[in-house]
Amino acid sequence: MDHFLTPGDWGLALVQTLLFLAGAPLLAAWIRRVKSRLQNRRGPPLTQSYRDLRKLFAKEAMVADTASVLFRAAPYVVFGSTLVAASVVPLLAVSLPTAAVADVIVLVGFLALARFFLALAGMDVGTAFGGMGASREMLVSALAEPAMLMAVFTLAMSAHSTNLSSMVQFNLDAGLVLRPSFLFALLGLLLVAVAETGRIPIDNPATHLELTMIHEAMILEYSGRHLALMEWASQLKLMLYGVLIVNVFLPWGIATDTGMASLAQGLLALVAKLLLLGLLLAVAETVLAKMRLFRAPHYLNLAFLLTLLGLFSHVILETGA
Amino acid sequence: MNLPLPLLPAGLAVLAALASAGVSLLANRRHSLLRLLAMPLLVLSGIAAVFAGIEVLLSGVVVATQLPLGLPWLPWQVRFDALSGFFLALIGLVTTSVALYGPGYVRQYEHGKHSLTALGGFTGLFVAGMQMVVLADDAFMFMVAWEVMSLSSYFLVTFEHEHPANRRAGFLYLLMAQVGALCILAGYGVLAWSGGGFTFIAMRGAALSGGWASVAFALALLGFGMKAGLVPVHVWLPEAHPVAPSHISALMSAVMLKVAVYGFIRFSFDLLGDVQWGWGVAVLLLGSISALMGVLYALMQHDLKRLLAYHSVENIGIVFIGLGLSMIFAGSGQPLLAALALVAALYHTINHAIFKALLFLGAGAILHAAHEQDMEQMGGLLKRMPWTGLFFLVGCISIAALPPFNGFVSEWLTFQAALQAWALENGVLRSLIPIAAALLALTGALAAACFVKVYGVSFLGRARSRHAQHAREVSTGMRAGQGLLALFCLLLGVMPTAFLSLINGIPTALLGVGLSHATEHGWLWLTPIHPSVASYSAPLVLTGLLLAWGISSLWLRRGKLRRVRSCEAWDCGFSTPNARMQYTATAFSQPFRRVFGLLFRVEEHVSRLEDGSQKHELHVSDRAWELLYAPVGRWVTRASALVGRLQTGHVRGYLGWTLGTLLVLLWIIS
Amino acid sequence: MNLEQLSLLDQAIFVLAALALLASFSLLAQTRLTAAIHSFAWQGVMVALVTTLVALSGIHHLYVSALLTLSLKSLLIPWMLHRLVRRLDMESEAESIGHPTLLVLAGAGLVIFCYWVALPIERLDMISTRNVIAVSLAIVVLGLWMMVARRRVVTQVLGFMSMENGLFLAAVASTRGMPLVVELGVAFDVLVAAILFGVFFFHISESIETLDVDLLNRLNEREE
Amino acid sequence: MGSPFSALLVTVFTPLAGVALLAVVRTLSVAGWLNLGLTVLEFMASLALASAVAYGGDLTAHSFHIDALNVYLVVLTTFIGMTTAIFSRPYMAQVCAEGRITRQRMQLYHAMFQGFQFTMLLALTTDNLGVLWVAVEGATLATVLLVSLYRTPESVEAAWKYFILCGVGIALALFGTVLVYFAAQQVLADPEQGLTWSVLHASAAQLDPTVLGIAFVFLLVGYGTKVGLVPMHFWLPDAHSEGPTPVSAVLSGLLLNVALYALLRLKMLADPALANGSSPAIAGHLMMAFGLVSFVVGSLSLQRRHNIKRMFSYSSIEHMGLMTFAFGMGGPLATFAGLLHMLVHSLTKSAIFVTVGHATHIAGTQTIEHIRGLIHTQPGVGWGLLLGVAAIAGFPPFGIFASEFLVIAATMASWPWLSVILLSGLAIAFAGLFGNVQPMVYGAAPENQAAVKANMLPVVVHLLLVLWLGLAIPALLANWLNQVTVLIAGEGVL
Repeated sequence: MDHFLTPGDWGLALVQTLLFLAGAPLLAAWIRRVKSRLQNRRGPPLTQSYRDLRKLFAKEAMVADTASVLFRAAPYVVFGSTLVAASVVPLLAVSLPTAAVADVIVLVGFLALARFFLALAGMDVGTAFGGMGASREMLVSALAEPAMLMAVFTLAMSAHSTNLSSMVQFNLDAGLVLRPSFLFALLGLLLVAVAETGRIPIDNPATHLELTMIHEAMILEYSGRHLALMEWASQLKLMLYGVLIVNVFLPWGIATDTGMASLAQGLLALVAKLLLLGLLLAVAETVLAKMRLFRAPHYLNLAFLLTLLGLFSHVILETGA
Repeated sequence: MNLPLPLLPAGLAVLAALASAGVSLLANRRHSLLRLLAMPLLVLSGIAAVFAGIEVLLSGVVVATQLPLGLPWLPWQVRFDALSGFFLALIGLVTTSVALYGPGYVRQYEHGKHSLTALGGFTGLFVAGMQMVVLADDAFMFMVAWEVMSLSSYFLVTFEHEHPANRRAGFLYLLMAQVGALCILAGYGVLAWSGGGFTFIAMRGAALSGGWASVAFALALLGFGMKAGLVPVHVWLPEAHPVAPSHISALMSAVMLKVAVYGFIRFSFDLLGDVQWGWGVAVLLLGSISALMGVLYALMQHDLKRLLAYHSVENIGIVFIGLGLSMIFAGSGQPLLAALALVAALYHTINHAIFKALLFLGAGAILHAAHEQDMEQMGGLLKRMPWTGLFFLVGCISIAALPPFNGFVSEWLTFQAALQAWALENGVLRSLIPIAAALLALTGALAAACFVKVYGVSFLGRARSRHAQHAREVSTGMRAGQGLLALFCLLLGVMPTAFLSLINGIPTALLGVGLSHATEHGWLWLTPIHPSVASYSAPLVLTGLLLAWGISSLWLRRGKLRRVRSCEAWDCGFSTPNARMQYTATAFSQPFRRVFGLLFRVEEHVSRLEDGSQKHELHVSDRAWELLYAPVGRWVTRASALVGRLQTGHVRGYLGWTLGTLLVLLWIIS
Repeated sequence: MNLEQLSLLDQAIFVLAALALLASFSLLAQTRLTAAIHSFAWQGVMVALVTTLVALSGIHHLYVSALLTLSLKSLLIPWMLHRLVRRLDMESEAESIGHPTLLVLAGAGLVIFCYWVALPIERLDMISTRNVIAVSLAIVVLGLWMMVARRRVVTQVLGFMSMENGLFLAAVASTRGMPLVVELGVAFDVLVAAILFGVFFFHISESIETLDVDLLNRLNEREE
Repeated sequence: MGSPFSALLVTVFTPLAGVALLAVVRTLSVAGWLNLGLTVLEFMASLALASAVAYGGDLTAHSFHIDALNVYLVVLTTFIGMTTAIFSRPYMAQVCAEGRITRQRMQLYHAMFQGFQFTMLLALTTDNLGVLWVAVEGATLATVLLVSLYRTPESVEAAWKYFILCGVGIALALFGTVLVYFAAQQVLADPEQGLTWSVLHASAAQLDPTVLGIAFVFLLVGYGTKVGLVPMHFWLPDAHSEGPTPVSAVLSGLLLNVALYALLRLKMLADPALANGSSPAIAGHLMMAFGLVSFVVGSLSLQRRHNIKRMFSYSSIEHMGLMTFAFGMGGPLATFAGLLHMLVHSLTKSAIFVTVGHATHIAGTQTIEHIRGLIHTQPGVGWGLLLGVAAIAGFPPFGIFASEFLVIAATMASWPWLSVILLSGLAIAFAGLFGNVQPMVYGAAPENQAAVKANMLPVVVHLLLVLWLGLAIPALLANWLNQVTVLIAGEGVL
């Protein structure tokens, strides 16, 4: 597969990864800002996330004396894995060498790896909250996994591929086709994304109410650059899901060649789509309340049901036989 | 007797294992014999087995011969082909590491009242039996080797027979092994009956009607499934595996179950021949159920070895999912996809063998160093046993199917196979298979959760008991055994293409088509169907991860940033946290218990003790018991009581029976 | 065929066989031990007579077996049993039988059954006295039936011995006697058996007071 | 021992001389050794006889008839007699020392042991059905006093039941024999030959089917009682459990075999005769039915027993049932399997009873619940019992697996659905055996248990032989069994 090794493509891949890094805090900040607007607050400026990160990076890291070496390694692992995951998602252009290196299932694998170490880090210090957070995080993700995979399957079965580039390409070539399966898959994937990125109604990134937090409970003991990495990683994850959804289901505008113009157009399209999605999410988070942990299964069952319907409608309606 | 080349090392392997058993006979006299001679012989046997297996896989030859043993008109037939080679290598690899690990571990028995002869002798027989099973080419030798394997492992399970639990486990194990063996025997009987002979050659030629083929298949599925530990005939497994000495548990869980998988593949793909897709559906369902139930039950355990045993059920389930897919594809005329699924199953087979052995050895190391098998008593071991901790982490990541280790690759291949369901004519199958795959995804995620729990509770946090506090790193040999396996976890995770091209001969032999296109784009790229469909480049993934980790850490730990201040845990500023405040394994799994509650029998009650403190009891047990096993037991007991009632003790009654029989027979004859 | 065509000898044999059958019926119904022993002795006499009668028709080794039968079945064994009964003072004892009539009726039924079984044998025409087979079979089965029905050790022995009588009768009447060596062996066995019975009476009466076999039921598999 | 016949005479009549000799020898130790010596002599003689027959072919003279079938059983009988004598010498000496039996009963024991051997060998070697009957009856008489040797109420009761049931059964067998004689006289030129098996076998086809049918029923019930076929088996557990252990060993290892042998010989007569009757294969079918019922009842009776020796006698019932089933099925494969099973079962079962003898001595009781942790008390006995049970339960590499494998194979070929019963029966039997034995062997030993002086040589030898047979059947034996198969089933397997 030599054509995957053209330096140009790799350069583009690198650029896209960097864009991810740069964009992730922005998206988070945007959502936060829109939310506060909706709550009639002014809210922090869009640059706030960057400031936070810079501040944290400058601070000295505190590590609990009970923590083991894993506690200090985890942030790098989590951040690195999430970053690599992000690097395989087509951001501006369709053709992406990294998409061939790791398809969508591997992407899920990367995120799982990050989550694995995040949860371990949560348990490492040996506090009650860390374990609680780890346990809940693993439960939620476990329940989200099948729905996620079902959605991926529905797409993959239409696109006959699990390679993200090919999937996007397929949807581009197909043009505007109304597939019930895609509708269901999209809805399901949205629910999953919300759960996976720890947003309301599953988790609340803003809370430190002991008994309600999941993600926060795991990174409770982190500080300084470690905390920064963890935060950054979760922002990356949020953006990753966003890009995944918008680029796979509504690929229009994404660059099909590596010309500057089309790349720029792709960037514009992406920003527009992401802003829209962020807006949606913010609205949702404003109108919804966080659920009890044991309502989460129902929520995720709904997601699974949707994706399952997506699959069925694919099998029954779209291919017949 | 002159053996063709690949058979030579194979024979050497078997002989070395037997020799190890032989020298152990004297181990009760000289205790060190076990460490100094028996175990090295096992290492030799293992290495020879690996060599033989790789030899036959590379050369692609099929060698056969006869041994002057067995029945007069049916000498033991030995046949060594790619499939046998693969499994022999697998056995050898695990045996080697176990035997490296063994000497350090068995030291603790040298001053007990246990018979080292029994330990060493039956270990050798066990290994030899397993090796002979994969070499057998007729039903008689197969059954003999098979039962030798079961019987010797039974003696190993009951090795520490003072505990009633171990005796019960051993009995249950042997009973189910026997029942399974009888089913297998019946299956072979059906084949031999139509094939005219108990040699596998004759059976391959058997022309069975579809019905009888299905009967034979069902018998084989039951028999081999019982040994492999498929739900619902798995109940012996979580009882028997944990109570054996840990290196034996490793052998049983990692290798013996695989021998059952071998038997199943040999029987259904090789001997039965033309596979029906209906069988595949059955296998797929059983596999999915086993995978899910296995991992759920595992989540509920807090005894480390028991938990690992339940994970064997899960992984066997995954293997059978692959096999089921392969059968479905093969049965509906998609040999290429069938080959893909089969390879995925085989890949997971060897992966599970390696990381499960690694984990059991790790558990053994903990047991050896901290004398604890209950996770609630562990904690903070990573600081005290860094090497074991590292290797165990590798095992956890692998079994949780996370990149870049081996467990992920096989699950990825299984998913890829499942994703090709669209190629099937039958719409029901097209929608059934993805659901099975979704279950597989759920299983994987739950496994990850389970091993977060395992590693977090046992190796991280604070020590929960004095034992755990004073644990010390284990001996070099024991570390070497684990290290070898950990290394292979990584290798198989990074070098799938090499491995695939190595075992390519198996699908070629069984299904007629190879999987060469999966590796034709160079060692870097794994493309199971076609580059445009899916591709995975493990080496690049590893590089990417290392780059990301490396760069980020280098960049952030430069200069004064490197410093970290050590302080007390914050914990939201509550009172100083202590070991008792940590999340326990039971607490960790509580949400899962609640969400999946109806699948277990959960008995939970809180009782207040007289000193005012409260006592919380929790029992989570298999539903399989009251649904399947209790009734059978009751039936047999009732029947035997009925028969016992005949023996009244009245001689006149007995005479009456005689008279009655006589009259009835006379009436019949006239 | 009908009786007239037969020689007096054979007719006599038939009469004696019938009497032997009668003897086993009386054994079956007889409640008092001594009387039972007597009827057993008489049965032995019948068998011995039949043997001699057959021997008259030129099979000389049968004289020996006739002698054996007489001495064993009608003298020695009854005498031993008498002695034992007296030793264990049970002469006056009478065993209570539940339903004597039923017992006898069942016996009659058995006789008919035996006849039905023996019919095909008698069809093959060979020797005149083959009809006796049915009778002897009946005696054997009645002996067994007696052992089932009666509870006393002694009565069981009697039943056993009358079975032997039936066998002798069958051998003699249907096949003109077995080869001598066999006859001797059988007789020897019967003798030893009789002695052993004697031994056992004492052991049993030592272990359990009475000689009621229904009390010999320690060894059983009933789950209490 | 020049001519085979003299070897035969030595084999058969040494024990008879032994009876006379041991009846007079007063000193017990001498008697014990003498008994052993005699059995060794018998074994040697039987080997000589075997080799003579193997090379010289069948031997029929003076109403003795030796062919492959019975010479193989003769060797087996003398061999097990010898090993049992090896075991019984110290064992019975200890019993006597404990004062459980008197000196003259010891004398009786030794004499009757030889007497039993004599009747067994006579029954095996004779050519005359009448003598066969006499010998089998004699075997009952010889052993009945041995069963009641301890004179406990239980043993007396057991002996009485044994005596009565087998006596009645044998009486019925005699009636059957008479009928055979009767039928023979219709066809044979010389009526005196009417009980000579070899003659009858030659002209079996002309015998009248109906008579033979009825005769076979009587013989089946009669000899079947001694084989221990359900429902005539009730004497067997009692006799085995109450008699001294060596007696249990020979009863299980030899007597049942000989009775089955008699049944087999008569089936060989009945089959050709019945072939031209209304129901040709009735004899075989009856045997199959009895065998299967006994097999199932035996395996069910193995569950949750309380007396260890009773349990193993039930296992004997089970295995005899299996053999009867195999022989009833006929056909070369089944017959070969039955013969092999006879061999391995006798070896294993007698070995087990020897071990059980030691175990009961160690624990001082036969109650399973009170025998615990044998492996700790005396590893030799514990492992012996465990491995013996593994062998009898049909685990490879022990020989019983081979024969059961063949039986199942034969069943699969001709009666596929019956194999379901066989397989489940085997599983149930296994569950019973191990469920009872494992607690006795494993776990902690009660303090009152003490190791005893046990001579495990017979056990080791037997188990090694069984192991060997399971791994590879030596060509000599294979050909031998094949000859027998040819003799019985008309065609061989090799």
